[in-house]
Amino acid sequence: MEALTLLSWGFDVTLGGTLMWLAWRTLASEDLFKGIVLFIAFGLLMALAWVRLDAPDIALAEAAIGAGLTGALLLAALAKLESGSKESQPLQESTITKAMVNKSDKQILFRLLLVILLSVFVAGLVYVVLSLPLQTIGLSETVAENLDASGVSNPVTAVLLNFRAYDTLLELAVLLLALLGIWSLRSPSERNESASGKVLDMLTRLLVPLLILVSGYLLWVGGHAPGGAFQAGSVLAAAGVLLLLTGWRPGVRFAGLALRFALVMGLAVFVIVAVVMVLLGGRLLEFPLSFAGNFILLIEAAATLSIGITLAALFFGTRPKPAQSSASREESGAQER
Amino acid sequence: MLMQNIPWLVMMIVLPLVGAMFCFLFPQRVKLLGLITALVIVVSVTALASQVVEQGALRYAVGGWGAPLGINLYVDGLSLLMLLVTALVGLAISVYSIAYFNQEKSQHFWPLWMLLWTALNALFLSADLFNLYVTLELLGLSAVALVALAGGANALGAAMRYLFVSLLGSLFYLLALALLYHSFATVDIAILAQRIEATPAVWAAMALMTAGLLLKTALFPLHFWLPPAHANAPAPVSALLSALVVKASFYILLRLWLEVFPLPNAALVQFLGLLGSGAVLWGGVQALRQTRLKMLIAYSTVAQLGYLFIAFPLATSMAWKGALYLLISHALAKSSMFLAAGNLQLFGGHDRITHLDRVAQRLPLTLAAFALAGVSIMGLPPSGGFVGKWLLLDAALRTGQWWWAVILILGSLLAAAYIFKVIGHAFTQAEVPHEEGEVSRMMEWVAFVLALAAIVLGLIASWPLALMDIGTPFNSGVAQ
Amino acid sequence: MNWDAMLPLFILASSLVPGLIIFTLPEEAVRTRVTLNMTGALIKVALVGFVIWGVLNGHHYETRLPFLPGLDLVLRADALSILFITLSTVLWLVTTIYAIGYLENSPHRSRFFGFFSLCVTATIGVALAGNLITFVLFYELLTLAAYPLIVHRGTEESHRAGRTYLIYTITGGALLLVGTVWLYGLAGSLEFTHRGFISELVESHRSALIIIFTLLIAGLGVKAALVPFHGWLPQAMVAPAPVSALLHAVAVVKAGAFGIVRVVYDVYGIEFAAGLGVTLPLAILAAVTIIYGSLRALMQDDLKRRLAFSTVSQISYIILGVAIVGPMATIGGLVHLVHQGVMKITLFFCAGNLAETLGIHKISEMDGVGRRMPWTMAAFTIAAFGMIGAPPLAGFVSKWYLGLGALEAGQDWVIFVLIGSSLLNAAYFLPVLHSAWFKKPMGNWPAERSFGRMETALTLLVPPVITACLVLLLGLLASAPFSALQWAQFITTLEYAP
Amino acid sequence: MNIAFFYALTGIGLFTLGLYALIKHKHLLRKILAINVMGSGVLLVLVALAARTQNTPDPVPHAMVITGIVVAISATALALALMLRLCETSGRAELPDEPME
Repeated sequence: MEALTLLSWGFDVTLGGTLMWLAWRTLASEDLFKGIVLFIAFGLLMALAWVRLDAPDIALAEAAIGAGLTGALLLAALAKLESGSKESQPLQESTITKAMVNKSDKQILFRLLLVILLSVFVAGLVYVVLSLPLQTIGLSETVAENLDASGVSNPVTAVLLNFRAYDTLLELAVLLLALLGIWSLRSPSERNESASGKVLDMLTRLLVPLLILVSGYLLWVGGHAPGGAFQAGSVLAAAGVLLLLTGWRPGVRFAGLALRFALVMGLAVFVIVAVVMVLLGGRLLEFPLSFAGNFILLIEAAATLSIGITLAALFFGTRPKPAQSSASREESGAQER
Repeated sequence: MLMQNIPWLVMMIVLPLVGAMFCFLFPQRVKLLGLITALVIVVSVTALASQVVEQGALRYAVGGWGAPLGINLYVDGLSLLMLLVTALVGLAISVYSIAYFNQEKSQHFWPLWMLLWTALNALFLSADLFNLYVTLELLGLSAVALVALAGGANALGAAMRYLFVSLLGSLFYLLALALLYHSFATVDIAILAQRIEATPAVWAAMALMTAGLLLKTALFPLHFWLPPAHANAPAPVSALLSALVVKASFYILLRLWLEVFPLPNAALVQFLGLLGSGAVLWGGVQALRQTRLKMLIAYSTVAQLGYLFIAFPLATSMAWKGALYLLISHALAKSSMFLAAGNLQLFGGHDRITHLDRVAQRLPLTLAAFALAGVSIMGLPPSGGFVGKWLLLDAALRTGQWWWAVILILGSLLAAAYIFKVIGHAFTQAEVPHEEGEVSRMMEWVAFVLALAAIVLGLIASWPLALMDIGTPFNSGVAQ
Repeated sequence: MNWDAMLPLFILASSLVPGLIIFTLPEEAVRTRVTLNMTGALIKVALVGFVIWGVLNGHHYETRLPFLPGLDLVLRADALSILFITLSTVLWLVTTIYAIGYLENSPHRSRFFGFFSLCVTATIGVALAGNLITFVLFYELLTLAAYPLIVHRGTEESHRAGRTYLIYTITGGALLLVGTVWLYGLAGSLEFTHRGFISELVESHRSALIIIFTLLIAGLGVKAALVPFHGWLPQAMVAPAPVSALLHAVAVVKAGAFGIVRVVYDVYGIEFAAGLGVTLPLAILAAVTIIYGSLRALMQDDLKRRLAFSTVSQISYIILGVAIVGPMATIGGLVHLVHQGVMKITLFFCAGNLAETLGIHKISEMDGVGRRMPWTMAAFTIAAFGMIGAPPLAGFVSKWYLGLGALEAGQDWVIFVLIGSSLLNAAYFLPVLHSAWFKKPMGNWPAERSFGRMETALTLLVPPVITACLVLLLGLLASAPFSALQWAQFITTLEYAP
Repeated sequence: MNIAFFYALTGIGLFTLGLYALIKHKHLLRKILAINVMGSGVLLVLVALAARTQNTPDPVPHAMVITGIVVAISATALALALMLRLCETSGRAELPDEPME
């Protein structure tokens, strides 16, 4: 038993150490591309840390969303940044050289002061964290008692979609909001991706059905084992991103109301179920005991679809060109206010 | 009867959310849908108000699970007044936006605005710290997206800086939440209030949470992001930001300091008062130096926020009511001012104060709105600002802390200086300018009605003050 | 809903409602604007007459609106407020007629008359205020409503005058507010009661009460143009004549003096104020202002600036009367409140006429103007002699009582102040009269406008003549039952312990 | 000092590292990376301290962290889109220099 704890200690220390080192390298690297790649590695190691902390649901979410999708977004943004800045002026290197040249003493003083301040901040936090009681019961007992009443056996899904379902509802609204914000920044433009290579086409044709299958499985298994709407949704989004990379575009007919409906469906189903419960005399989001599991599954299915499409749309960046509907004709006419 | 057993509490959150979804789904009829939602929300707020006045403070367990496990909604006098002012200002801004945005921008404005309204209502009703985190994020992101709607380089720069500030504040808040949860195994405000004691974790959490929320409320040293964001946003958005969004994080801070952190902390409270007075003086001086009208109004917001923090060291229930009254009348007056500034900018094509006279003389109603709102900002009778200032002055002198009274007076003198700097321009012999853009009468009337509401608030002070006592949010007060 | 409670509100509304309607009128709607103005003024005079009749046979008029927990907005028609509202109402009627004539086809008249009515509403509110918070509310409203009138012409000079006016009055208002809040904190209520309501506080909060007194007097002194705070008044003369006539000779300045009267009698009570030892410094400050005002008036060549400095010194007669502890001095002060208003408004009307018809602004240009405009100059002469204190006129009555009061209170240095100021008054008024009547007019007038057979427009001529007759009547019929003197004596009996 | 506290301290370390990078760097993409690292740090603290319970860890912080991750990616996506739009209009991927304080 002794050796095992020593080994696990060794593992934890190395994992913690590499996490810190990776984070420092990500933030301090000269080349942005290297920084982003290191960030993706950092995300994957974080997933490992979640597993070590006995939080498999989070590990899945972190791997898919934290490392995968965020990395994809960052790389896409960097690509656009560099293509955008090619014409104007070499953007990224200039910041490095400029920083070297006028390292005025004011800057050094400011940085020194900052380091001192932050170290005091860390010391305080460390002291505070260490002063917390060693053993606590937290809410795990109360969750365990009410688990059977929640309709699912996986405690995290129970908390996420029943006990604190209201948080998840607002969180879906945040996701939708992010997409709205991005679409409001730019008028819809026809993004012409460069033709993708043969290998990517073959790979996508193989991977996408597999990813959809995995996503369906994750959705189903969420009820009694680590998994659930967000993890399934992000895997679906990965399939979407792959398709977008190969230049696939949603059919013109699908680009208008149908797309918007699919995006909103997750939140809409959630709200409809919640309000129905109120109309039936219960409280907001109070699932009747017998049907709780089914309702949760219904909400999770809709949420998975919406999350998948929303995350893919986040990657795509602008609103797809809708069919020449009256809206866009009018848009071209309306003067910029 | 039917009106009473509908949980209007829930409707306050569901209605704007459903409105947002409809506005997103049907962009062609977005203006109509938006206006209907706004009206329905105002009706449901009045219904909620009658319910609360009748039954007192309401606690509602979402999902039926109760506090430690599930999330509670709680509405008392304090949150009810915030909901009422949000509904009033929200309705006015909705009506104004119909005429302000063209069709293309409206498609983006309305869904974002409805989501922001959802975030505000959810925030004022929530009694759960993590739920407040999610609503704060929803609020921050929608506000940033709305600021970026203006499209110009400085609007986007301001939106970017606002986004970083908002995210940084939320992360500090989340770290503090982690410390609180792992000390007392709950994030519900009511239960936390019972279990709290002065452990190092609680001190750290209090400091972190206050820092995060001060960053989002733009109190004096941390106010750098507010003026560019509020000045470069489209007029209705800057009205929203100054009147409501900035106040939401102050509301959370107030709720926390009243219920969760009433530990003996005289030093910290005096420090907050000091920052407040710094904001009042610095905001006033900066506002006086501005050449652009909207920057002047934005710095005036920084100053007026300073007043709210002067109530912390006073800490009597009258001081809290004075601060809340100032908050409400500032929301009405400041939104009217920004809408008036929007009219002037739309008509004159610019908002440089020095060349404002030609434009001001052609829009008498807008200038009257600006003047009336200015009266409330200055805190001159008969306005809501005067009542708020009177209560704060009274509390300051009764508790013997006369120096806060001096700050209040200096602040209102500075306010008078920069308000009259603008109003003076209405009385010059400017010749008639050529026609820039036309401003619809509706937009002028909206600004005027809001300013009138701020003045009327000064005459019917007894009713809102009675409303504030429901659920006695202020009696616990910050222990001296 | 008994009528007695609503009457003060109706008096206020009779000028507020027409004012708000006038704001919305387009420039061309001259007829509606004139009718609205006149009906408003006439209704107000009728209502005030009704109130006087009502108070005489025992009616009690008071409107009480809930404002803050423990504080109401109170409008009460007691003896002192009736004195001030009669003065304001009568003079507002006369000045409205004058203003209609004066502003013939000039720009922004709707805006002018709107704010003009707001100013009068605020003055009536100041008069009718039943407690200190209502007083502060209308006092600040008066500050706001007077600003647009001062900058009405829109010239750079009027903007400078507006800025100085604002700096003084807004700071004064802030001081007044702090004093009021502090007093409310100590006394717990702000209701005006005869012989004051701070009797039980005098021992425990002596120093606080003295500081509060100085704050209140400083706040009110700005509008009452006491020496250190009078700077804005002469500059505000750049405003059109009706504004300087009604506002800076009657409404705004009187509101400050009236406020000081309220504070000394109905907040502190004269005995307690004397006990606190604050009345003597106030008397000295008033005396200094009287002398300083007269001296500065002597040196002014511009007619309206001379009249402005004369106002600065005349207002301090009222404060002097208040500050000398004694019934006779109080009567002198109160009666001067009315007399000075009537006399000063006549002088400003005449100055306005000279400027409007002949373009005369400087006293040096007034040689032989008596022949050209005999009626105006006659009114000017009566009012000037009244100011000097010549016997049959109103001015003499108030100076007489002030002198008696000084003797009765044993403050005989006040006699010298009175005599000195009367001499100074003569020094700056008589040369004006001499050059107007006995010198030959040199050449043509700067900007002569002919009005056919009449010396000037009827609406410009009638008001000064009416007010000049009032000066005469108030002087001659001082002892008549309804005169200002009788009313002042009635008030004084209330203020002093039986 | 069991496993929970060790990871909590790593979380604090990440948070502070991110904060330092956020203040130091001017390039927007680096600031966004810094915000993400800080976010991971806070979430790590939240979950690490949940591992102090005896057998099964406390599920409530786990649910909170999943919500936190989704909120983080929404914010990052919006930040990136805003950065690109700012870069197009102002030609520089940095915040316009601070207006006078």
